[in-house]
Amino acid sequence: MSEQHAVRPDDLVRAVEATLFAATEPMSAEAISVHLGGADVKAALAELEQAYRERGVQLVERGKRWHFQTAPDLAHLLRREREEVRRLSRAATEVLAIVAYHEPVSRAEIEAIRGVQTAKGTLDVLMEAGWVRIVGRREVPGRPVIYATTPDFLTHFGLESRRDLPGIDELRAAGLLDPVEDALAEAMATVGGDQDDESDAGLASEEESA
Amino acid sequence: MSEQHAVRPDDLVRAVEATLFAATEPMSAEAISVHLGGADVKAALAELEQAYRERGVQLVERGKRWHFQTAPDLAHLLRREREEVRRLSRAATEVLAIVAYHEPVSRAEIEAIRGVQTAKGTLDVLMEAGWVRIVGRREVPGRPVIYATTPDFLTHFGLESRRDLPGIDELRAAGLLDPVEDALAEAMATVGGDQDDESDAGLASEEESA
Amino acid sequence: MTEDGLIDSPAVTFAEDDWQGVASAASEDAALYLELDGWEGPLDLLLDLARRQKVDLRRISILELVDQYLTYIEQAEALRLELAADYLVMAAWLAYLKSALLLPRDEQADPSPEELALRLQLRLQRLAAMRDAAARLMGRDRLGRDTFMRGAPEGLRVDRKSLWQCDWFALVQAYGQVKARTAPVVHMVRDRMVMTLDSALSRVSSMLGVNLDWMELREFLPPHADPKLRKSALASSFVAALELARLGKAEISQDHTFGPLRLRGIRA
Repeated sequence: MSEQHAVRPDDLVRAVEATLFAATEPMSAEAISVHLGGADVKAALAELEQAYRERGVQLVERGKRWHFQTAPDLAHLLRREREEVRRLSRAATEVLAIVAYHEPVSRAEIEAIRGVQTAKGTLDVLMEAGWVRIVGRREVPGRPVIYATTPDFLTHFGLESRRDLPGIDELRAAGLLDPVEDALAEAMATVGGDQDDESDAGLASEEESA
Repeated sequence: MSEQHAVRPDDLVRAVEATLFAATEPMSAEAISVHLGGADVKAALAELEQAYRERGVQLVERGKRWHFQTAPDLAHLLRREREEVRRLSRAATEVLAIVAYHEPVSRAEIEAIRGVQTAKGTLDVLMEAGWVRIVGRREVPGRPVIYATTPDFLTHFGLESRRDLPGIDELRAAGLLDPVEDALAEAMATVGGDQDDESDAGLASEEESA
Repeated sequence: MTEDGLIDSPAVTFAEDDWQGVASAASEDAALYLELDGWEGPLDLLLDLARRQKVDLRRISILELVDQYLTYIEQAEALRLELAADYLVMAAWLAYLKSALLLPRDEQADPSPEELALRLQLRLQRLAAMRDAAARLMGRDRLGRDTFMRGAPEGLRVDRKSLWQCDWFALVQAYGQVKARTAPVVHMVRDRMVMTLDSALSRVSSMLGVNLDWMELREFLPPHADPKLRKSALASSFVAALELARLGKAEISQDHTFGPLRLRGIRA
C-alpha cells in the first residue's frame, strides 16, 4: 500500500479508535468521551466510521452506541462451526418482531396479534437474551407491564435505530401496525361509502366459490 | 475524510483483517491461510501492518503469530484512574483524632483510648489518605510501631500545627465531652456498621492489658 | 394452544426457514396436513390456509378460507385426532360466519358478517406482517453469526482511587465522643421523697396504741400534698401493717376484694 496510509490520524481519532478496539461492549459517544477525559468525540467517530467503511472491519453505530465489527460481506469466511447465536423458536421470533414493531406493547396486545397465548417462557427467553425488557406499566385497568426492545437488540440485529427495522415504514403506511379496531373502523367507513366493489372482505368471493 | 479512504483494500486483505480481528488469540500466517482456504496471506499481512502502522490500533507479529493490539503509546488509555470522594468512616475519624491528640501512639494505645479494637484496615485507610504514617517503634517489649500525623494532615484540616487542635477544656466548653446517651448509641451503631472496623463485641482487646 | 418458548427445540422451525413449509408441501395428503403441532393455534392455521390461496391477503376469499378450515377440522375429526378446544371454537365461529355471509343481506345481525369477516382478514394481515417482519429480522446480518466483534479485546479498566474526605469538626467531635465514651461515668441517684419502712412501722404501731377501734389504713398516712410521698407512705404503711400482724400486734380485715383495709391493735 501507498503513502496515503502514512497520514497519521490525529491523536483524538487514534484514542477513540484504540478505546473502541479495546472495549468489550459497545460504547456511547458519551461513555467514550468520559473515558477520554471529556473530549468531544463526535467528529472523531464520524472520521473513523468513514475510514473503516471499506475495510474488513467496520465501525458501526447501533442504538447510539458504537462498536467495531467485521464486515457483513465476509460472514461466509468467519462463520464458525460452533453456532454462537441462539436459535429462537418460531414463537420467540414472532414475539420479538411484535415487540420491536409495536413497542411498547403489553402481553395481551402480543397475544391479540398472534391469536394464541404467549407462554411465560417466551418473553423470558427474549429478556434473558437481553433483547427485550420491561419498560413500565400501561395505565389501564390491571396496569399490565409493557415491553420494549433494548440497545442490545439493535446491536445484535445490526440496526442503527428502530427506524431501520425492515419494512417498518411500509407497514406503518399500510396501517398494519395499528390495532385491528382502528383499521376496522376506517374500513367500515369506506365500505359504507361504496359498498358494491369494496366488499372484498367476503362477498366478492361469494361468486368465486359459489 | 478524503478520497484516500475510499480505496477499498482487496478482498483478501479485508478477509485477513476480519479474521485477525475476530480471532480470540494470535494466529500464524499458516493458520490464517488455512482459515481462508489456502490463500497466500503474506502480502496481505504486510499490507495490513503498513496500513495500521500510524493508527490507534496496530497489527503486530509476535513469535510468528499476528494479532491486533492498541498502539503502545495509547496503552495508558486502557487504564483510567477515577477518583472517588469518600467520607471517612466514624471509626477511622476517631482513630485519626486519637493519633492527632496523642501522637506518637501505638495501635494498642489507640485501642485503649477508644475502648474498642481497631482493625488494621482503619489505620491503612488513614495511611492511604496520607494523613497518618509510621514514625518508628516504641522501645518496649514487642516493639510496636507507632503512628503520627503527617504534614498533609495539617494541610487538609487547615491547621498550622497540632497545637491548634482544641484542648480538652475547650471541647468540654463546646459540649463535646457531654456523656450524651444517644451520641454513644450512635457511635456504637456506626462501629457495628463499619466495614473497615471492628467487632464492637470484642471491646477492649487483649492488647489493652498486654 | 400454547407455544413452546424453548430454544433449540427440534420441532421448532428456525425463522429463516420457510414458514410456509407445511403449506408449500400442499398436496391433499391428509397425513401431512394434519400435523397440528405445526400450527400455533387456529389463527396460524388460517393464515397458512389463506396463503395457499396464493393471493394478496387483502383479496383473500374468506368463504373459501372458511371452507378449507372446516374441511380440515372435519378431516381431523374423521381421523379421530384430538383437537385442541380453540380449533373447535374457531370452527364453530367460522361456520356461523359462513352461514351469516350467505344469508340475504336484510336479515343480517349486528355486527354484520361483513364486519366479522373483515376483522378476521385484518387479523390475518397483521399476523402475516409480523411473521414476515420476524423472518426479515432474523435474516439480517446478526452479530455473532454474520458479523463479529473483536475476538480478544483488551478491555477498558477503570481503577478507582479513593479520595478520602473528613473535616475539622468531624475530627474534633469524634475525639470528644471517644473521651466522653471512655470517661469514668459517675452515677447520680436523685433524692426522692419516700417514707421508710422503719418510720411507717413506728408511726402505725404508735397510732394503733392510742386507738382501740378499727381504722382504715389510709387514716394512718401522714397528711401530705405530694402524691409521690403518699404512694410511698401507703406502700410502707401496708408493709408495716403486715409486719405488725405477723408479730401479733395487730389484726387486719378487708370486707371485700379491693375494699378498704382496716387495722386494729391487739392488746396483749
